[in-house]
Amino acid sequence: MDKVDASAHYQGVTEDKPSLLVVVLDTNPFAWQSLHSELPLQTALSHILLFLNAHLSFSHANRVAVIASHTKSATFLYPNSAAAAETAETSVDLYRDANKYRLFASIERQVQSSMQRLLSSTAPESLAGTNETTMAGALSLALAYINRVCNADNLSDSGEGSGGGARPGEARADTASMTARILVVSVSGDLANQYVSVMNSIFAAQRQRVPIDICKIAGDTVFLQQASDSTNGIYMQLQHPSALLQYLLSCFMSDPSTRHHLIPPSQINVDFRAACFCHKRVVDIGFVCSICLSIFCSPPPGAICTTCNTKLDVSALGNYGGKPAVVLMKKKKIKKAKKVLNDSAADSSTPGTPVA
Amino acid sequence: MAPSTIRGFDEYLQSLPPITFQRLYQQPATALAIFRRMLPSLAKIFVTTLLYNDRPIPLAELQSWVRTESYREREDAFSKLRRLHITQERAGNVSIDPIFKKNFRLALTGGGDHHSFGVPVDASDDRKKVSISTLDNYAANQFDCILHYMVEPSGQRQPNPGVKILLITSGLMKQSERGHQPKITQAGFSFILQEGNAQIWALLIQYLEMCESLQMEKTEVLHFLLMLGSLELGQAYSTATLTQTQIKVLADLKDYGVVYQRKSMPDRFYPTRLATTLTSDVTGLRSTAASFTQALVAAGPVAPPSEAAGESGFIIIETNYRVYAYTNNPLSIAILDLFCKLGSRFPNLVTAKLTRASIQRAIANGITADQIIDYLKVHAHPVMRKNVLILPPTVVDQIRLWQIEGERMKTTPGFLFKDFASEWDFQDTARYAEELGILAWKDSKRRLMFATRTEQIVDYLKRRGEQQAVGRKV
Amino acid sequence: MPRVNKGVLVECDPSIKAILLKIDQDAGHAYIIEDLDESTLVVKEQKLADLKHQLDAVLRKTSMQEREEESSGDDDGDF
Amino acid sequence: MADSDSDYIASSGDEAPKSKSNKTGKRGKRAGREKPRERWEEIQRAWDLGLEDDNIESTISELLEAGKKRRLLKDETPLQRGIIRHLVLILDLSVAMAEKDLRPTRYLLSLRYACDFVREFFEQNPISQMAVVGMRDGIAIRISDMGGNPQTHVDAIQKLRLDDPDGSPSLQNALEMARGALFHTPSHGTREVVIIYGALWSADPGDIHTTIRSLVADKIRVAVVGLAAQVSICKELVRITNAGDTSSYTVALNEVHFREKLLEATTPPVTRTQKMSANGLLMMGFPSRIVERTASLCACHSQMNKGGYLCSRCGTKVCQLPCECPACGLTLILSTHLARSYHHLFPLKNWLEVSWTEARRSTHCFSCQSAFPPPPAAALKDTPDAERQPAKTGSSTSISSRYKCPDCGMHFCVDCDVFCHEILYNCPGCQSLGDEKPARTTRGKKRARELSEGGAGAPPPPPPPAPPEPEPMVID
Repeated sequence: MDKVDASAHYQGVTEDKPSLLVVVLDTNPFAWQSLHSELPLQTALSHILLFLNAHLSFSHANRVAVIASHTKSATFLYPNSAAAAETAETSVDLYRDANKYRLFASIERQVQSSMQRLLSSTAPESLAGTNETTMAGALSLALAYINRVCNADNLSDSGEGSGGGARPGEARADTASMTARILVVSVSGDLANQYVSVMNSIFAAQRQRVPIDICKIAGDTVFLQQASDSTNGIYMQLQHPSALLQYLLSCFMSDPSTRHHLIPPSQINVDFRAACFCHKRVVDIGFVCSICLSIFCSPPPGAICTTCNTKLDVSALGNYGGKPAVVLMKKKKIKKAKKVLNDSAADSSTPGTPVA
Repeated sequence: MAPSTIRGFDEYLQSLPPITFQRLYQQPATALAIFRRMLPSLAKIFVTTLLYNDRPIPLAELQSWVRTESYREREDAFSKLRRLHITQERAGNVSIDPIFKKNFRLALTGGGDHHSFGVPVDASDDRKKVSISTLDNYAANQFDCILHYMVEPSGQRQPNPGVKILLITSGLMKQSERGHQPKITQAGFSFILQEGNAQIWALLIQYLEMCESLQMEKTEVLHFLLMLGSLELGQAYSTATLTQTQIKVLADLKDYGVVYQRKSMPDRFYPTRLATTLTSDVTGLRSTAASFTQALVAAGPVAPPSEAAGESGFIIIETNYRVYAYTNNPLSIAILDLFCKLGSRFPNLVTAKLTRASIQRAIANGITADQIIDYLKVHAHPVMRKNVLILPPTVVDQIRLWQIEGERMKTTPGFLFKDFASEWDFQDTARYAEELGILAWKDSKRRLMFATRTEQIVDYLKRRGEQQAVGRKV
Repeated sequence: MPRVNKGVLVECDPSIKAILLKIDQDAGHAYIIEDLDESTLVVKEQKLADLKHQLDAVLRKTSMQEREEESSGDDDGDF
Repeated sequence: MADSDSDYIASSGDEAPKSKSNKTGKRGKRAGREKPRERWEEIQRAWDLGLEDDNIESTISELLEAGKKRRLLKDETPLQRGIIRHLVLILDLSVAMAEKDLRPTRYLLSLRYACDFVREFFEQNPISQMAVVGMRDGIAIRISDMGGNPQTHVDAIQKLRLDDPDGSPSLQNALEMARGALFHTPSHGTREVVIIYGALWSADPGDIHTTIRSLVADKIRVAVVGLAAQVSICKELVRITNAGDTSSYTVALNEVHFREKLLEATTPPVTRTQKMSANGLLMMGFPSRIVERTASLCACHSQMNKGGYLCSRCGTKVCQLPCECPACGLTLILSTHLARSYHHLFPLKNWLEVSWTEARRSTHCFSCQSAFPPPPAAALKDTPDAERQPAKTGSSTSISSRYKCPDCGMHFCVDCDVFCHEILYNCPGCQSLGDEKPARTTRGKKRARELSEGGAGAPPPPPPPAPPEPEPMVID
């Protein structure tokens, strides 16, 4: 006899969306070698695997992926079709193990075996002198995978509208509304060579509302900091690399939907410097082409933009450090009265402003 | 009404004595399943944080992680953890129950010798391979049979007596007179339109209740049910590690279509999709239904044609409330009859109409408008699915309006607090209840308030009382 | 310490509340625990279903005419 | 329909070439530019699309894929684009917008798309500025002032939702106001006006042709999206201000087309002549964000706050970016703002269709790991079947559902293709394989790489930037 009673019909269902976690593991052998005494790669990997298991145990529908960002290539460690085939053959005896959740066990096996293959395929001579990691590639892979798993639904409303939401014939309803995040476990330093592609990945993540969390074990990169800052991710520089697991479980555990309940770990200063296009140098003052916005650390030779081939008018610069004769005109005219005020305010505040 | 049955399991668990929890947490699989299914996400984060901390952490510190706006979620998380006996609090410090901690760690890392994730059997020696589609068909058949029986008790396909008894004890059906076939109750009507997984849980909870009267050990049954959720579809599992009770349960679950067992191979069983998704969360349930339907479609040629067609979507609704259902499945027709006015029937088509009277009759039977809309949406014909809005918006709105029309009151079960000692006493308690989001109504003049739960308020009053006592002494 | 009573909070229009009060009175105050304000009351939990039933019966009696009209006009354009 | 299948299979071969010519792939577009086709000629009918195929499902999925691809096959040559843009968006708020031919109404739909436009505009043109102007009751209304913060524009547009459209529009008044707003903008940027025009008339106080002439004199380009029918004065306006090109005047056919045409204007326009805008080299600072323990005043708004950005040159604290340092006049900008537009500089090459013969190399999409359909047995041998395939590539969908990056040679699925070209702007393959495979060689990138490779020794390291001016501030 619920006919006269309205209450049962309006119970709000609070549900958390399932979430996808993509771990990008920087596997640069040099960096790990230098960390060996504190945190060997194997230990770190097992910590990360445990972290993945914890993520999976949050919800039945949660999913994970692991991508290795190696010195010269980025590959999927999980899901990895080759590793899956390989472990399927050899796993008959492991079948008897009833003491581990099947999903955990299979992920662990696949990650371990593809990791082995990756490391053994790396010839020592090919590493000579490289101290970088293909972070841009790994992030691109991660984002493409996230896009796939979280369905094109999100794509259509953030993009140009791919013409109607649901597409028949594509039965991916089970993962339609997933949230996703990327965790980068980073050990190596500068990425200035990949500036543009890393930046492109960051903006793609931003548009897809995918936070990029950075777990920095060693090294320092400006751009990963910017990545976590502009995607609302968490940036954390580990004080004690050996306690990786504890950091992972307590700081990086929250999925995007839970995150807005939590106070993020204290935000540090963010370095917003950019890399110049000409010498891949990280700069804080640069010269920018007004046609294409390429950044140069010094006016390009012959005053021709190397990116867009435009003859640039360097005269506007006058002497270095002069005011660009742009915007200024207008401001002076309109805000003359205000400017005086502003200037005096600036004057008074400058002494009190601490220099970072 | 999916949430209500899930809460059913929730409440059921919380009604268990602490000692039962101690025994439940002995099994890593159970610890994992309870963690996954029962806890709000914030509570899960607290657990993972504490999991590898050997020393207790001050409660205040944990609380300070949460934004002040999310006060309600925080309190909810903590109270859930306390009620499930996962955390212990001593002198303002929180730690995880050692048994839970040990076994949850084991679940994550693997190892130990508990066999709680099921012992797989290599089924390659089996003469006939049991494919996933076989399992899906089996599950669908069994479950359909139960639903069918509820709608049409005198039909040809009769479920096992055990199921019939369960349906009657659970109040889904009613034995009207002796010798007559039992009849479906209002609870049964609303049960039929529920999500598949919610239905299974509703049945299983009834089953658990019944176990007690059958002298079966409750924890063992629970262990077994929760273990089923962690098994893999299409994999055979051995019955060797099961206890006597659990083997008995296995036999019963076969009738519900939750597990599949071949007569020739009594030493092994196969979980069906109904089992493997038991411990999914709410969102998982939806997907289960979807993938279940898909599986049935995919298995089309194997399954009886009428059912395969019946599940894939057969209903067309026009903006003039006419309903055309391309089905000859009596169950589907019977369900349609719950909220439509049936018109004529053709060999493969039933015409019907949604009317104010038919909808209100359904609502009087305990079916909600949302259930009707969900059902129509899930079973919409592929032609309807091409539209951006699957159902015509006018029809959806009208169904809702018809529901609202009859609603004359809103009820909230809970507790009335009265006779507060002082104005301050009342205001303070009311404020606390409001922060928790459990205050339904208050009247400051008469110092009356109505809250949906008492535990936290009683706790709060006690704590406040103690503080005041201490303050007075000082 | 305040006193706690288990019950069900009922929110409805004043007109419906009047009917509920009448039902309660006729039954010798078997339903209502506390009359809160003009649109809310607290009733006994176990009696709620019964109360709803009674209310529906009353409502059906009062709106009989309209229902009949509807059911006769309803069949017009059927198939 | 199902019954007639067999009748049509025989004839489907004859119709194939015809349907192919109807598809507007890359070639179709180019052809269209030379000889514009009328709108009604482009309507696709079901019977043109080869739906008679026995397998309808595959045809449908192919069509879907084609739709996705069509949006992708755009020009990939890097063009000089004036990326610092100044744009005025003019909204028609006249009574003509109350029409309900676009649902829910022209007015509400336009406001919604205007918000989308603002967001997309700043996404694509991060350091540009725009203003919004409305036309109502015969006058022009200032809705939001020239500025670089998308949120202020969106908020201002959202506020309009509460009002009703009323009165007549005045094209001249609105254009004059736009001209006024653009008058002071610096010369290195573009000056543009985008008009959403629902009415078929304009109530002007004077001669609109004088206004149009002065727009030309001020180098302002106008684009118009009409909602009702073509209006002569709009066409004239667009033609004159765009050097004879009327392609930026369109009349929306339906909601989707409206949105499409409006958002087209967010792509930076091609600079037509070198002279049109002066190319400058700007000095910019990329300040870092700091968090302070105690609050201090910022130089830009004189407000107390605990965080902010320090000017890279003089260390003045400002609270918002982008801005101009109040002390030394250096343009301060977040490097992330600049970087947002770099995908225009290094556009990703279009990916190629993969024939069945080549498809055998891959079983999974390189980036998302989803499985590809296995090659059919017939294609495994080099049969005539396999040779026929390249002909099919003109239709822009790949027969094997694989797409290949021409540089790294990896295979991708169509979803990743769309994602990489529309959102990511990276090729996961090229990025992941590092130096082992040749990196992609768009013109700019090649040059940049040559430079950087040769740059190790060749050009001398640049002189360090001059020390900051001692005290650039003079209060006059």
